[in-house]
Amino acid sequence: MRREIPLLITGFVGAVYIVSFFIPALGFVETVTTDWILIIQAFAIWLGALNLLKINLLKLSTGKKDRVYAAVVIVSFLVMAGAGFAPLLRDGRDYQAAGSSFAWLFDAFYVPLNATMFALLAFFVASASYRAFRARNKEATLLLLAAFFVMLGRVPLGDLLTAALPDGWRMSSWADVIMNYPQLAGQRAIMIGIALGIVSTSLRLVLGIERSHIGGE
Amino acid sequence: MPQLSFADYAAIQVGALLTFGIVSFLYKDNPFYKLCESIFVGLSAGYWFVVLFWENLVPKLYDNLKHALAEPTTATGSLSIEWLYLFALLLGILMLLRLVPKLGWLSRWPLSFVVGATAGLYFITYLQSNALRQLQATLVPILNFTDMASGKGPTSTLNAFFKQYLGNAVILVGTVSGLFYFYFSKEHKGWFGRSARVGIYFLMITFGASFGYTVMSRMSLLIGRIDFLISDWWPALMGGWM
Amino acid sequence: MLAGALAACLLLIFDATAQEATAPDAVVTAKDRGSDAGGVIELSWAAWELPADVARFEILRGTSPEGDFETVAELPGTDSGYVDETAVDGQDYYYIVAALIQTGGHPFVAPTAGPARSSAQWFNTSRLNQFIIGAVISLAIVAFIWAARSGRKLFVRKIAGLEAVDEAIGRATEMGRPILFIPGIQDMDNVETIAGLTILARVAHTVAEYETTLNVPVSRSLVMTTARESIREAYLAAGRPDGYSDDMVHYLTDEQFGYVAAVNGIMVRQKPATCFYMGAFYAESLIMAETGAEIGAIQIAGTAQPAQLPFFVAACDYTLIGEELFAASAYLSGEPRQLGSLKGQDVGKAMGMIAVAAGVLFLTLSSLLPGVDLFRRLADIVGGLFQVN
Amino acid sequence: MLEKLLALDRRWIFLLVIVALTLPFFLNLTCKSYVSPEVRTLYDAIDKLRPNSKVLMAFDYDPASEPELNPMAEAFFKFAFTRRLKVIILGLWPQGPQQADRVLERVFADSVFGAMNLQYGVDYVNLGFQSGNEFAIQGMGSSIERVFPRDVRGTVTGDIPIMQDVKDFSNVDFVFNLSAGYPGTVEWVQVAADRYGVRLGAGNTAVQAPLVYPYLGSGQLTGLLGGMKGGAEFEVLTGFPAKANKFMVSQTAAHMVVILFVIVGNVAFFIVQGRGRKGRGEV
Repeated sequence: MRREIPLLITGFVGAVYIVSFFIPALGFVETVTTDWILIIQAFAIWLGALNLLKINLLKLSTGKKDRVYAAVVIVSFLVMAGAGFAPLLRDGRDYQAAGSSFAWLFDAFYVPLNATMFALLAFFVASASYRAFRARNKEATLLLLAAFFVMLGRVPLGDLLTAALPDGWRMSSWADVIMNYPQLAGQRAIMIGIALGIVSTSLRLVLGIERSHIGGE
Repeated sequence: MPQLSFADYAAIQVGALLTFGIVSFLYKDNPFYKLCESIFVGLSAGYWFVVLFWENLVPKLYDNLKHALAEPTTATGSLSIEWLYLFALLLGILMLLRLVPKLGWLSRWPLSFVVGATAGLYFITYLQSNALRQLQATLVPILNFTDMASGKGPTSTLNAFFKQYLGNAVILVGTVSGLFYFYFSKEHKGWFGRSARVGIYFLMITFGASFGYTVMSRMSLLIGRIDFLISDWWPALMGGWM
Repeated sequence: MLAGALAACLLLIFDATAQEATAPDAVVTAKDRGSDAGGVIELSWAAWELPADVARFEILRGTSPEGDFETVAELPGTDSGYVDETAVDGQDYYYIVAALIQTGGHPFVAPTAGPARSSAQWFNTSRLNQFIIGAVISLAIVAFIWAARSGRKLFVRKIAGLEAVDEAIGRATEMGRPILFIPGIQDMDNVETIAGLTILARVAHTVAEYETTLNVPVSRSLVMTTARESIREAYLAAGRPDGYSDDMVHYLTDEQFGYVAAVNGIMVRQKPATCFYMGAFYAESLIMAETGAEIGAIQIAGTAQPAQLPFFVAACDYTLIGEELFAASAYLSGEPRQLGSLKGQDVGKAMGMIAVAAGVLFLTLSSLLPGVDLFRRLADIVGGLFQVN
Repeated sequence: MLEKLLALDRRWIFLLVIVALTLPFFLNLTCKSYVSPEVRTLYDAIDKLRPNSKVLMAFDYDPASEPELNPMAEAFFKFAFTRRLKVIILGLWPQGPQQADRVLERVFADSVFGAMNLQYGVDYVNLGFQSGNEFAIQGMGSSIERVFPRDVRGTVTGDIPIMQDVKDFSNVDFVFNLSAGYPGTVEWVQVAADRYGVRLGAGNTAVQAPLVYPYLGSGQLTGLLGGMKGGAEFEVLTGFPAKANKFMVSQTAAHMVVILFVIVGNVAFFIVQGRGRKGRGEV
């Protein structure tokens, strides 16, 4: 029973969902299930949050050197959650209102942390290009050449180097052609492959052949 | 520089400190980074905890059930569709039973629901938007003789030249050989292997090109942070607050 | 199978042309929208010849041709159609469309259109081709699963990234360092995440046999719960139930970059010997893979996010490209039934390739020989097969 | 020595990247670039508008695209204000209108524009964010006030002087859309330009721009600024060279650092490989 019912649920829900796509009267299935998933996620995040708090409380109690960081995690979490739930006290819903402490925390902490972490990519694209773009073999050479021409074609230098060629035949045009033809073709093969992979995986799930998400055989 | 309020001033200073803290990771792991990391994890977990409550639970569950209680039946006398959300409530509660060791297995029900719905949704959407749309886009004549005969289509630029002559053939060969590479049930030997090889070459050009294409926009993200430090933070540091 | 699908599409195309016939003198047409759940009538006045300076249109609706018309909509002067979504099924409606002129002159009024009656269809015929293609691929997959179950031997080519899984786990064991597994940053409502977790289950099985430490930080609570289930069962199946602990899987934060910040920390502090990235990844892919490369870990990645594949290919030792991610769990399981499904996928690919080749051939021929109508028609049939709406 | 170069500590790369990006901020460099036709088209279209014409600016991006799009917005504001145009701001991305405020703050910090004494509500207005994506645009086709009932300051739209004779798109002389994705330029083209015949120009991130190029050729789009390069060109053309030019130099410099490293890495690799071949007869 512990395994059969979940398998039945997956199969039934998946099958109904697929069928509803072809039957106009079942159009509501999509909206309702989308909402339900959002609701399940909203319940489940309590499990995650409690897990985060538990792990950091444990770290705090072990008395190791970096327990201070565990304390920081807990305090940050509670401060943010506290600020966000404050409207409950006055029966409001505008938790992100301008001027609220939640909005201030978001602007002062969340935005710069997020933007800076994202910006680290500027460094990592540089170091990854240095290591990866070497003409080790035929494949790597193609990778290198495509990247090289597209990169050069996107800064004025590329056109400058090929200034002798007529307008429309300079390096920025090479870059465009690489993007518009071979790049597009490769992308298409990948996307079609993915679609078939997903169709097959979905089918395995609906048929109950793939069941490791509920704990395997 | 106009004088800032204390709240704005403090936000800028905090932002700058956090920026430096995260960037310091590039040199090596250090307590300053660890501090920023811990703040980030705690704060953002709290943020999403709150957002999911206000954006999912309240409008989707609470409001719908409230509506069902207020208007239990529709004008035609049948039960309101909002009553269906009782099932969502049930599934949510089953999820939380994970916290009760003896009843934890019941949380597989909502999980199976999510997995089933996802499988169904992806089956359809990917068949549609990835497979069929992409195949359809590949349906173009290798050479458009009609256009060529009528003298249409300028070939004065490289792009136009490809559009007119080579482009469609490249796309066709690339797409089909790429699919050869993904073929699982045949060993990549002989002519089949050679086709798959061509497919790999196309994939490599694809990866190189899209990598190179992205470099510039990644640089602009960092420019944004540097600009924040130079145009916002430094003047604020010098200017103080009201 | 292909022939069957083609025949069905032929039918579809001819069927569609038959439906489009309307009275020749009607300026405004009103008819039920097909393939829907009812309640919708479509109006079109594309054939109506009007001066260029129409300011706006007014749409009036009534339930009898003689009387009581009410305004249901006002539209900009550039429109040539309207979708009335407020119809009641089975009720006859009559429509009057009035074109108001910018200069304020007398409006043009079209003759009353109707009666039109909305109704619900039980099957969405505009998606028939998708139904057929979906069904054919599904049948192929099921057929091969069936064949595999009854003992037919199936060949599946080697996938380099997966051949390396055992070696990578073995290396971590030798070095006495942990294994890091990242199942992407999306939730269970993404098939890539599910595929990532099925791979996790196989990896965990091997890890349990090697008695190595496994660390799975996650960014979604549902993923946490599911990953725990999978790993526990894998340890049980490997005969080491006591080796499992819930702490192997721990939640960090739902925030993309907050999660990466923490994973980076874990990497440089615990120095895992092997890192797996299997699931849906976005901009964080390169941040993690570069940090992993810096600590010298063997890295095996797999994702179906085309935009992130270049970064994994550049920074990881092995990358499962798109479809390979979905094949991985079947491949690693070695179960005949699962392998059968891979064969089914290939049938889909073969069909796609043949159809595209044929379509392109027909189109090229039709452009070469514009006088021969046959090729254009054949090309239209192939195009109709892939029609999406 | 070369082997060392091949296994270079990546922190040297990081250092060079940050130097390349930061240095241009302190140098007075401009990237010499000729003006692309699509930038010129946008300039001409605005230049031809009569004083007091209404221009609608849609801010459809979030802080991640700030470095690319804010300079375009700034140059556009300055240009519009010097031509005495009236500017109506709105956004289909939640954080868009805030970006407009940040840019305006910078514009007015410039003494020239500070001295113009432009009045909120008379010379410009910020109607804020509205959800609904392309449906919001469609709604504006029949009534802007219905889609944006109040401005960001809570004033009823109908009471704002600048909005007095603005009912729908027909009262707007030009729309300038700053876009980083969906909803964005594609939707503005499809709904505002195609259905309501609005004259539309756009500024896009470098990643986004190729997707909307086709609309230029067909005339659905009157001018396009693509990425920092487009922004820099527009700044030069309007006579307000500012951040985009500076950023452009930074971006190009960092790009060059990456390309340089790729070349150096390959040269070193080939030399080392060549040596290995001579020494051991095998690589």
